Amino acid sequence: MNTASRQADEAARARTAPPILTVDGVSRHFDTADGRVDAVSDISLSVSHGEFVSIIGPSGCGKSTLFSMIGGLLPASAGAIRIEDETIRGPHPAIGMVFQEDSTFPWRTVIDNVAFPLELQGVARSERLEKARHFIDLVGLSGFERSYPAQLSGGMRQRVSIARTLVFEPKLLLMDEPFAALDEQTRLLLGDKVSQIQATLDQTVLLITHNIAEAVQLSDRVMIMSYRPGRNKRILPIDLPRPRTSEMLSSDAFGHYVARIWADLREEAGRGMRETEGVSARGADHASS
Amino acid sequence: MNTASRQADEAARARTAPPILTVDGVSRHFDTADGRVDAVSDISLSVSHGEFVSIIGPSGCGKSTLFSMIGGLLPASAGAIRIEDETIRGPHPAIGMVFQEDSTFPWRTVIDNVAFPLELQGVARSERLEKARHFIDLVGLSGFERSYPAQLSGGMRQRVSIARTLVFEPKLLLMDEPFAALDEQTRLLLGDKVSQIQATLDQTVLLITHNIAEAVQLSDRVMIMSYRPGRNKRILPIDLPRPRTSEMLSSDAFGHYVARIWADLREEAGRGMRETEGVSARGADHASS
Amino acid sequence: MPRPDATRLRFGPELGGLAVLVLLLAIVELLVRSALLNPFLVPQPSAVLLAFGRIVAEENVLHRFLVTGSEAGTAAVLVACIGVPLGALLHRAHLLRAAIGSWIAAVAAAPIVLAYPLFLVMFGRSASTIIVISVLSGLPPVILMTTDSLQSVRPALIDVGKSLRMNAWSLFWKIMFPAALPGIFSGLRIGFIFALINVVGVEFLINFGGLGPLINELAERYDLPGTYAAIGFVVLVSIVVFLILEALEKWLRPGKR
Amino acid sequence: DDTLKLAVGQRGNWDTIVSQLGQDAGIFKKHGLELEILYTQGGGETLQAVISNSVDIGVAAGTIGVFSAFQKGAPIRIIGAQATGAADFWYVRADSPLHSIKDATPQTTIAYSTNGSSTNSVALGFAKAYGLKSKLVATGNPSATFTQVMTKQVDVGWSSPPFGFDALAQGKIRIVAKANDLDEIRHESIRTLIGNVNLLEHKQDQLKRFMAAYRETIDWMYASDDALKAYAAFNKTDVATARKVRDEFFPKSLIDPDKMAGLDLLNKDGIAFKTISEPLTPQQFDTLIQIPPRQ
Amino acid sequence: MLRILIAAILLLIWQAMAMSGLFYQDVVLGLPDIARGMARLLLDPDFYRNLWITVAEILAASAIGSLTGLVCGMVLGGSRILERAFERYLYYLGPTPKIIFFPLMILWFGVGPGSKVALGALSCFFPVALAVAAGMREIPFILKCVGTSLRATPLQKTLKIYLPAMRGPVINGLRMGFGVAVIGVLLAETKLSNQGLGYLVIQNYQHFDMQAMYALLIAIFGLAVAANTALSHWADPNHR
Ligand SMILES: Nc1ncnc2c1ncn2[C@@H]1O[C@H](COP(=O)(O)OP(=O)(O)OP(=O)(O)O)[C@@H](O)[C@H]1O
Ligand SMILES: Nc1ncnc2c1ncn2[C@@H]1O[C@H](COP(=O)(O)OP(=O)(O)OP(=O)(O)O)[C@@H](O)[C@H]1O
Ligand SMILES: [Mg+2]
Ligand SMILES: [Mg+2]
Repeated sequence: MNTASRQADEAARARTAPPILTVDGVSRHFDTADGRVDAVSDISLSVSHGEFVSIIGPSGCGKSTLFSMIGGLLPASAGAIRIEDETIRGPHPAIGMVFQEDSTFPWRTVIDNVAFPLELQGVARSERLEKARHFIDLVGLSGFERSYPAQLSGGMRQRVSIARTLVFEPKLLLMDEPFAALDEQTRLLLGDKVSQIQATLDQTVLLITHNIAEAVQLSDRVMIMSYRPGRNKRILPIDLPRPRTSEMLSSDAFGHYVARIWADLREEAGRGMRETEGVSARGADHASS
Repeated sequence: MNTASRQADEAARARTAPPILTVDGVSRHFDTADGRVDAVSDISLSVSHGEFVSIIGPSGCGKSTLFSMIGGLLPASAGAIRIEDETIRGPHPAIGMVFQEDSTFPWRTVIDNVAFPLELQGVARSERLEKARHFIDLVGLSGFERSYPAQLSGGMRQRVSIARTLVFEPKLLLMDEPFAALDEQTRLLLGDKVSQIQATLDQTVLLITHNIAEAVQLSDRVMIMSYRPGRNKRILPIDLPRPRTSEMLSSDAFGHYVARIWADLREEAGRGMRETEGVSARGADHASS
Repeated sequence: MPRPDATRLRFGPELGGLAVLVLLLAIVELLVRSALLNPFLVPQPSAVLLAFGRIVAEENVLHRFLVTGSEAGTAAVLVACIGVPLGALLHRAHLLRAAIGSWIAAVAAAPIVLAYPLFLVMFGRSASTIIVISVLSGLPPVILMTTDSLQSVRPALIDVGKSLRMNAWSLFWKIMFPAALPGIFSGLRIGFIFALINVVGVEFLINFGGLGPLINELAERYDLPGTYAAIGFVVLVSIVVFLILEALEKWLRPGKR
Repeated sequence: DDTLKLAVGQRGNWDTIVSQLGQDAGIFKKHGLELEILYTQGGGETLQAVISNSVDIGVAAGTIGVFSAFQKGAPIRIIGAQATGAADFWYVRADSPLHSIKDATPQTTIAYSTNGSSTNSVALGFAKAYGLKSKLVATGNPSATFTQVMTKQVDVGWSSPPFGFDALAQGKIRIVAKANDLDEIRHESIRTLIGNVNLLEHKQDQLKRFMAAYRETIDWMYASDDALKAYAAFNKTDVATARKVRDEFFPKSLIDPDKMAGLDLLNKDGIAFKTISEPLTPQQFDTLIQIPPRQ
Repeated sequence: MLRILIAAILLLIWQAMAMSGLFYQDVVLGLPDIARGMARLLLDPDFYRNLWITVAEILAASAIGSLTGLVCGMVLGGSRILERAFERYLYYLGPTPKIIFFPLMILWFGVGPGSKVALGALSCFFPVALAVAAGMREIPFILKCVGTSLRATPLQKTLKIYLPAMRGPVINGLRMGFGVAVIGVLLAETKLSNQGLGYLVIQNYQHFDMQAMYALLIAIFGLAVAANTALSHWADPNHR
């Protein structure tokens, strides 16, 4: 399938499948002691059912801000976000979020962590444990049900977070740099796993990352953001066969996409790095976290 | 210059320049509550003056252990490490270390951080400040002399660490994943900077990393380590013209090396990941830190 | 960074510490016997050891131990049951915190026990005086640490709760509180220490209650070994409280390393 | 001048104030002595201060406590009686139904300071002498006791002059018994002056001069009103109260240091309160009691 | 503003309690009485003489206790073996009220300021030692590595790395240590002395002079709080 026909196909799909998520001209600014910071500016994006979309951009470009707004944790300053025509005003039940930082509960075992959302929904104990066990298995952690997060490695903890989000079967999975804390090899192998799961569950995923290889490896489309204020610089469809595995990393086609995104990002990253050096303590701090 | 002639050149160089660092059949094991862990097993390596050598390997393969042994912070269980024929028994004055984690002193300003080694050596105040200022400039942090680390981003802090190590002009610069905490874009741009500095100062560098692109971008030779116990799996000379810039990332030759290393590593990382899932809390914990 | 390993030594250090302690006591014993240390000021450790049995048999120490223990227990329970909710309240009510947060820190610094005559005249020479003073001294650290640790619950954990659309009540009980428990426990540990110091201290000062007056009485009788043995029982109370707290923490914070 | 260090329990009582008044009136100075007076909160601390030789002389150490320490070999000696009989009195709130301690019922609570103290013996003495079945409770020092009486926590409180005299004058409380009502108390030297062996061996001369000045002060205290004025000023009360304290509660014999009285009774008390394991023998008393004779 | 309001309400409640007659009125004094006592105290030169004595004792006690605690804490915190061997004993003795050792202190250090300073120092030692030991363990291992790799001498490491890295916990420990040193010294003064604020308190109590006692307690609390506030101000990392 060539690029043109693939894009046509995409377009057709977008027409038939109504978008599950629509981000419509969303902006967000913060008022800080040093003045107004424009974090996100006029972003529009729509994601259809079953799609895997990545958002990539340099540190501090507003990715997490956008993520929080879609998740309903932060109101937008302008614009609207819709889940299947319903404008969101707070956390929406159809959305599951996986956070950038470790967000497992250290006082709960793996299985109790994963079963937590079901506990809130009042699902009966035996049922929720069974379900949790299923998802623990899915992320490859069988045998660790009774371990506490402190007894796991960072990668394993992130998998617990993912299982905890998958367990209540959200229609839309939002992930904010879920693998940022991991080393490259582990990250790519976990990426494989997420790819498999997505295919199995027919899930819609919006992944935030700053890892180019990861974005290319996993996505149907990649949205590249500019440095602050975060704008939509380009949306790039990734026309690679599926299933994709980490082997593909050394193929030429893969290299082509990486180079393409890298060219876009270098400009922004360079801009960001220079600017970071000039920002106040607070901003720099945030950017580094 | 073709690969063959380049390798001949390398070999000639190794013959003429005596090695500044010789690692000779070094092993290290740890006795833990759960039994003996072989972290590093029978590693040999020699680095000549002016060379840039990278060590790459999956998480937990013993890179930091090797780093600590060369730095004299941890005694080897077997084998010997020599700096220009002198067997080391503790930290050697010719070695400068840059650590994996943020190691800046939060209670000191940038300039006082950088001047710290000179302070220990009893260098006069005006002289050490002048020298510190020079190296702060070299890593591109002029203007931040009076800032505290908390007011800087992660990337800037790592540059402070690097300047602090360069300031006492060690013959051999050891770096343990100095950019691991940074995002990909910043990391590659900092790599450019280190490359420039190395050329300027004619420094010998041993860099530990798990980032393939970084290793290829910066090194004359890359040593690939196997998963635990860490052994020398392969030493790969990187025959790319210098100076190397981040533009090269998308060239075919570059892709060739990346693919080559990736093939080696995939095997090891897969092995590591499977094994990590089986290890005790303690070991996994450590691997994640 | 790999660290040098010390886990090889299973119980070596503990036994070594105990050995050093025993050795020190033996040295004291020798010094006292050879009168290099004034035997009228320092009793022989062996005599103290024997005195343990004697004061248990003659001075009703077990009962006194229970009296002091129950005072300490009551004070500890009150400190926990008042301090933690108050800390939580202060965390929620920003206005109140701004108003009286620094006052609580100030009370923490005031030597309340010095006002014991005042409490004595208000509450009489009774267990309530002892408990009130102890509770007042133990409260501030608990309140402050509770507020602090609720304040510094990692935002990511709270975000999880919000994204799961938890209401304020369950967010508090299922996330904020367990996440803050480690900090709350450090506060409790300090608070209990202060409360305990005050329980026995005030007993000793006002000569009322369990072990405190016994120390007075034995000292008054010039029964040196007995006095030291009684002090030993006070240390035992500290150990018991310390161990109970540790067990409690293990139970409430299963994931603790 | 030579300096002597004193540890004194109960600041401001007529019996414990002797050295203070003598010092202020210049009587000790006349004998070439300078006193440094420290106040303690009880006999235990006084005793320890003397045993450790941190002070030369202890004033108002409980006699049976001294016996106990001596029996265990502590380097102390009795250098004088300090109180023979006691001035302590027992009182009730003005609205109490009791008129005398003899009216006490089994429900009545009667205060004493601490276990093994002289007030404890006295309270036990009342119970024995009048056949009372009342409950005895330890209430601590006079001010703590006073509050407990006024707040009805105990029925009969104890006090030591002059504490409580203003309340007496205002009619808030009534006296129902005095320690000296009891014969065995009146003839028992319940508190002593003690000195470290070191004092007796190396400062014999100072000790003699101290005792001489001490006796002279007592004579002066009963001879004129000067001492009453000094006492009133020290305690921030008036001369009338001071006079009442001296004349109604402290016969001169009470604070006479020359003779240790009631040694047998004291031996018995000591055993009853477990401070001594067996009675002190006459030989032991000869060693223990070394009162410098009057010149 | 709110603070003043709350303070006013608290004072009013106290006054109401004093006037209600529910409490024994000689003990729960009204505000005017307390104010009178305060004025009397502040005009009394005797108060200042005793104040300086107590302050000097507290300073000496804190200095001795803090220094020994600091050294001990650093030694314990610096070695896992010593920590496992001895730290538990510190935890056991920590909550033991030090006042029960006062008789010993008299025996060893006499009846003068020596025994008060000793008791204060003993009280101060434990919280400082425990806090420093914990602080020592919380120094990021990496910072110690930097020192080792630069071949810093033990003294250089202590002065230039350990102490500044532990600033927060050390100052918190010192604060707690100071607080208990104050208590230790004052309580010792109530037990056996002829000078100092503790002595004044107990004298006033024995005379049932509640006015003076309230005034003294308020003065002591005020001073302790002021000293502690100054210390915490100094501990604030934003205030170098
Ligand atoms: N609460 C806030 N107050 C002020 N500024 C904020 C706030 N939150 C974010 N910002 C600023 O908004 C910008 C975008 O932040 P954001 O966290 O969304 O970036 P990011 O793309 O997620 O970065 P990273 O890749 O480092 O996670 C940053 O410059 C940050 O300093
Ligand atoms: N002090 C120690 N005690 C016991 N095991 C240790 C110790 N230090 C390291 N190890 C083990 O040795 C192995 C190698 O650890 P090391 O830190 O050298 O790995 P690494 O290659 O640097 O990993 P990473 O890429 O995650 O930094 C790991 O399995 C680790 O668990
Ligand atoms: Mg982010
Ligand atoms: Mg490492």
